[in-house]
Amino acid sequence: MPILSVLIFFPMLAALLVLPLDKDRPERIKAVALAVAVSEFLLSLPLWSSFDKTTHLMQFVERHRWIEPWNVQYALGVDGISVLFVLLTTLLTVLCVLVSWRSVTEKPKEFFVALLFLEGTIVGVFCALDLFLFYIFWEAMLIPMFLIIGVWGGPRRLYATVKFFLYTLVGSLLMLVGIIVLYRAGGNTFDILALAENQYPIRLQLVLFWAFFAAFAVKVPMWPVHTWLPDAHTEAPTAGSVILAGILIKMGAYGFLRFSMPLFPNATRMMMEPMMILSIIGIIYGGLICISQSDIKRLIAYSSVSHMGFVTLGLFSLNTQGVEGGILQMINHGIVTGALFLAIGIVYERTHSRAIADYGGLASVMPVFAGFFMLFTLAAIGLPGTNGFVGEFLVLLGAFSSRSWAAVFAATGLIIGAWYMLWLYQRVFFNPPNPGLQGIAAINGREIVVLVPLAALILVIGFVPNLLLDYMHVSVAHLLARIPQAEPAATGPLHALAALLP
Amino acid sequence: MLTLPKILFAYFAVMILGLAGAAVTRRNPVHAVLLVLAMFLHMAGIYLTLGAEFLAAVQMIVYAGAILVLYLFVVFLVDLRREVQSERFVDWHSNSFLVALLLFLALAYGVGRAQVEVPDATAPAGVLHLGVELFTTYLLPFEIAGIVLLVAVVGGMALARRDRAATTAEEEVR
Amino acid sequence: MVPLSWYLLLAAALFAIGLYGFLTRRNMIVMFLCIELMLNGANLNLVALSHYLQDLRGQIFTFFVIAVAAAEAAIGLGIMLALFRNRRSVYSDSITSLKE
Amino acid sequence: MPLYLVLLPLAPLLSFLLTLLSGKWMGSRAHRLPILAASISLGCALAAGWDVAHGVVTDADFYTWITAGDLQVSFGFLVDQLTAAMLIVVTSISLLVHIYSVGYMQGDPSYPRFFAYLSLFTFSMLMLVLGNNFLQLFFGWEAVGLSSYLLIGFWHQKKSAADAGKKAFIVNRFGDFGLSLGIMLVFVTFGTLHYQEVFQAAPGIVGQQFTLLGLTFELPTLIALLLFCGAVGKSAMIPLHVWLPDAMEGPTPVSALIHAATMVTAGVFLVARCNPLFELSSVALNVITVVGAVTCLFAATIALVQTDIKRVVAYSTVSQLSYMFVACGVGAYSAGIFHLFTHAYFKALLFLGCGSVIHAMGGEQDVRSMGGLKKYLPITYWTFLLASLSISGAPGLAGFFSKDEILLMAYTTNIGSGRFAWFIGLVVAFITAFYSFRLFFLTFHGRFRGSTEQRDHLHESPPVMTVPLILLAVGAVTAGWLGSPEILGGHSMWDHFMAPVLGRAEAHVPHFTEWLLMGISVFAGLSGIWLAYHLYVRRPELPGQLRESFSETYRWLVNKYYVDEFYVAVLVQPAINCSRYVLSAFADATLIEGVVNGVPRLIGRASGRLRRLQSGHVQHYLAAMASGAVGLLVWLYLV
Repeated sequence: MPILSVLIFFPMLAALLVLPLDKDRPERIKAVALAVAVSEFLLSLPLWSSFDKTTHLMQFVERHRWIEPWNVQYALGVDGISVLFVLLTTLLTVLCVLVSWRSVTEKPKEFFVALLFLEGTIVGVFCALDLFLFYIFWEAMLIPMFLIIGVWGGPRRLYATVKFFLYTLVGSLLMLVGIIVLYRAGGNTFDILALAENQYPIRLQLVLFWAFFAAFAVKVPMWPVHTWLPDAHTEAPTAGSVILAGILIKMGAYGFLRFSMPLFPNATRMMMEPMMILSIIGIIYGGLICISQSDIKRLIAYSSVSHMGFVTLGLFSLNTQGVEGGILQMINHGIVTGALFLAIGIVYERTHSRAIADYGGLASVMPVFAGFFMLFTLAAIGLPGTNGFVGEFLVLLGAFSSRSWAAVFAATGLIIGAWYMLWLYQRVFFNPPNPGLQGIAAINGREIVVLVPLAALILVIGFVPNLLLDYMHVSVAHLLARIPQAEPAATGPLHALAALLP
Repeated sequence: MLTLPKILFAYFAVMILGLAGAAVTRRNPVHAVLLVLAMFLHMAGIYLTLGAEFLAAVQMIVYAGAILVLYLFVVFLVDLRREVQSERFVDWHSNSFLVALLLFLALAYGVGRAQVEVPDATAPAGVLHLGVELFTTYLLPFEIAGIVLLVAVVGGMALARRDRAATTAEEEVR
Repeated sequence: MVPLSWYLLLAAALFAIGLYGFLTRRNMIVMFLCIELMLNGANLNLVALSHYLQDLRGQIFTFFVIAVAAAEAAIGLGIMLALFRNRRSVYSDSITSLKE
Repeated sequence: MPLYLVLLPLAPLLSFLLTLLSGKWMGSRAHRLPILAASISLGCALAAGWDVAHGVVTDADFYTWITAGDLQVSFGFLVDQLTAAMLIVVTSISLLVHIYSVGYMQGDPSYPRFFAYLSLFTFSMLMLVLGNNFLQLFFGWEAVGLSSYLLIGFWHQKKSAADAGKKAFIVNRFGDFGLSLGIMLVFVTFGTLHYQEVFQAAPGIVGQQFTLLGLTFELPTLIALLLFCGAVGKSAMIPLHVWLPDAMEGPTPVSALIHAATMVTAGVFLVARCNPLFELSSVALNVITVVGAVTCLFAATIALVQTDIKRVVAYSTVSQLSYMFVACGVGAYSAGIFHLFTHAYFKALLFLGCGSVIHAMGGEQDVRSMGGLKKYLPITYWTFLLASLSISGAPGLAGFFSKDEILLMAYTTNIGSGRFAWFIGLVVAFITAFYSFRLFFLTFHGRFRGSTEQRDHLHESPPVMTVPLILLAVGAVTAGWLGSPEILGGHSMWDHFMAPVLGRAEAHVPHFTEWLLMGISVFAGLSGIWLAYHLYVRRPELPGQLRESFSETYRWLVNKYYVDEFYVAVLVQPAINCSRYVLSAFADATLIEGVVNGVPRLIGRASGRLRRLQSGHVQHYLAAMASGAVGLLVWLYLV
């Protein structure tokens, strides 16, 4: 069975099946959507069980000729880096369907169609082995996301969604130019694996690195192109925020791993320090700015900037611990921030407020929920025993090994992170109970079902991270083998910019 | 050397230009349509001098016979009486003449410059070959053209059909 | 034998006259008529070149142009009628909603 | 690996999970499982101690935790003499505090949650001391921080409690910042995080240098100082001491267990555990000694004027912890751990005594409304007296032996700052005795100063609370006998026992000097007690007069030298301001968003101009097209 194609197109086709359903019977629509999401998740499980961890080669490969004049292929495959993201996507979509059960009241049919469509395109992004195909999925994913924010979002949804769309599109178009240049330079092929065999001149590598950087950095988002994220997160419906934080912004970092690093190894090596500096600025800037936020979702959104700073810091440490830590941290951030947004969605359904000032003493009213949120908070600040620690520690260790100063500055993010997260927790759950919160319903069974898998994953990855790390070792080693370990002659950012000049 | 083809050509050309020129300047749209009708017949004559008998027929039947009659109907349907009294031209028509003239000069210069290689071999011509070509090589476009026409008919009807509710409302207002 | 360029010049003149009419007339039905003139100018080019180059494709193309022109007339005049019903006017200078 | 080692941390972990899940259902019976678990742990700890005493040192991995490149760390257990001692301290005090809490926390709406947290703490602390590598130490280190956070903020409806918990966590993070960097540096230097491998390779790094942030350090010094940062945070040394007094917002049994006996001593444990690394750097040792000595004096002076009964004891804890660091700093790790051991008992006793008093007073913590409690709380009175005597260094009690050994070692060491530390230690011994007995006299002697309502409520605590007090009192008296020195007819059993791990720092001084030093410190302690008696029992009007005449000093002391205010002004407020005004309002909203929104706005404005071309007249458009066509043709001809 061509499992990757099935994973991509099953939700899309199923979305078409949802369309003719009677819009006056939302229960049936939800049930079908849930069934589709769950079957998609079950379908993706073979990726986990029959993945061969001993090879760096692409697995489950499908390859068909597609647009012959341009040598475009329909090529899919996963390796140890991407397989985990496919699984994360299918898992989070199930939870998104569940959490949207009550909160989406308007046009539920269209919402679930968009969600399932989104799922298919995201899986496509992680599986595509052909640049052309990749680009199609990369852009196609914008459309359902644009709709999810723009139709089912908060009061300023139009501003947020247009900003999100334009921001990402500007980056992507630069990448498109880069893709075309690469196509010409790499022997008229879009095949990623074939393109990676070539060695490109350093100046071309640098130019292409920056072109791809534009697309990926916006998506990650790296400082200073992060400002779409707070708006998009704040206005998006819960499921939108979860997908956005959980998976969508991982695509940027994934792009660095899949394209920038193997295709432009010398440029990557030269750009190591500038990238680390941007990451560190993101970590500290994102963390500090969280302190003064008064909107819960906005705060979590900025914390994503900080956490994704750790991811890129790890990736550009260019050593085993850093890269593996970065990948793990991507998954962790997907789980933890996804969980935080789900949790916020759960209280938002009850209070209809995102302002921190409207909360206080929630732990007395919703004790079980407070326990879950505590676990997610701890994972977000990287307490050992949660998944966040393993990722952050590996990233810092990697950074320390390659540039000790980077780890020193980045580690301040741990202090700031504890500060804003615990302060948030205190203002929401502790302190004297807010009278406005009296009589709020405790968490129900469906919501516990949503939170338990993520809570379990947090602890399981925290205590047995090797379950995931084992998948990466070979692929990461293969990736790093391509990158020159010797220091380039001069690595300063100015020098790198100067090399760009004609 | 004045030969018959040249005389014929001159006749048709003069008539075409004259009729066209008159058509675009007449105040009454009915006159304009009728002038164009005459002009189209002369166009068919030009086609005959070029050995395109089938097209000449089509020009007469379809263009002159069908399309222009359609125009004529529409002109009658709109408010003709007021039309005849109102201003023919928009306010800025003198500039437009210049634009049209410039375009003609540019095209004419191009025609003058162009070197068209005229092949000696006489390729098959005539209605027979045209029919064979149309129904073999160009069968698909031909069918598509048919569908386009059908769609246009349906679309034209849909557009021109009076919306009953709107019409009754209009009539009540009157 | 009539030189090719005569035909081409005639076609250009016809096209220019059609353009002039389109640009100057207020009545949109007449403007449509002018488009027909321009189409005829183009058709004449095709037929003339088809004849001189001994290539039937020009004629076939003209045939399709006429078919499309018929379709265009049907739709265009339908639009004109709808427009007239809604606006009580077929004057181009009173219809400027493209501005918005 | 022996079964009891696995059971040791596992029992409290399971108890934590089960109590948390079944809390609602268990209700007031929720203490049963945690107490059972704590008992099992104590039994296992004793078994471990027995094995170690017979020379069996275990170092085994449980399972591999993280593998990435050449990094491979496990969850594993190292049980040697140091661990065994810590295990016994942790499990015994933990069990007693569990039992005591049954009485103290009775009727609290969140009774099950409290016991669940206690179990979590026990688990975390055991993981900390049992670990055989740095990362597991860090795991336990953070996990005890978490339990501390949860327990300080246990009554989270109170803003002050929630604040205190958060403060404790964040201040500790500053220490963890250094500790985690230290652990990374250890890995980068040695390529492993396992204690045994690191310590074996440690002598090889002497003389190496490492450049961090452009500064070049001796490698051993840098590692030691970074690790010490963690200890400074956890053990509340200057400058990270600010969280511990606030932590008194937690329930009193928590203060006894976490903030006196076990968690705060983790810093000392860390230094002692890593002694092979610290030994390589005299700079680091001097830093530890000086930080210890300064904190010692600093905390003791603040304790002089505090009126909250728990805060006095909290500052005394800081000061006693500093003694332990002084010991480690002068290379007498064994003496430091010995003091940790004795201190655990008498300080836990002091706290639980305070708890008993607070319980009787119905939650009142201010000594100014106490007094004359002796006749109402006899058992508490006597055990509190023993604890106070012990901390004051009264001869024969536990505190005497350990403190005396530290002072002796500080005096005789060859570490540069040893004498300085000795002198401070002596002064502090005097101050300690004074404030301990000030508290004692104010609480138990004199006339009752509280409301009549409180007086009617006064009662001795139930046996479930007094029995742990009595058991701890036994410890506070006898714990020191394990290490009685040779000149007093003992055998220094403690030092001999610890020698394989901590080395043996010999004091090479004549017996006369040793006697003399002992005499001086005993004299200092006794004179402190006498002064307290004089000021607070015989002449109760004097303290008020003193306060008047030294009002400026008093103000500084009462306000704890304004350190909290300093941090708020220098760190917290600037960070918030920077976040709100510089980053949020300026950089993000004005600068970046200015560009992001400015470019589209510019385009919008330009297109607004261009729009005027768009008249809506279709003929204009066609005219433009035609002109364009003409232009194109002309261009075509010209080119």
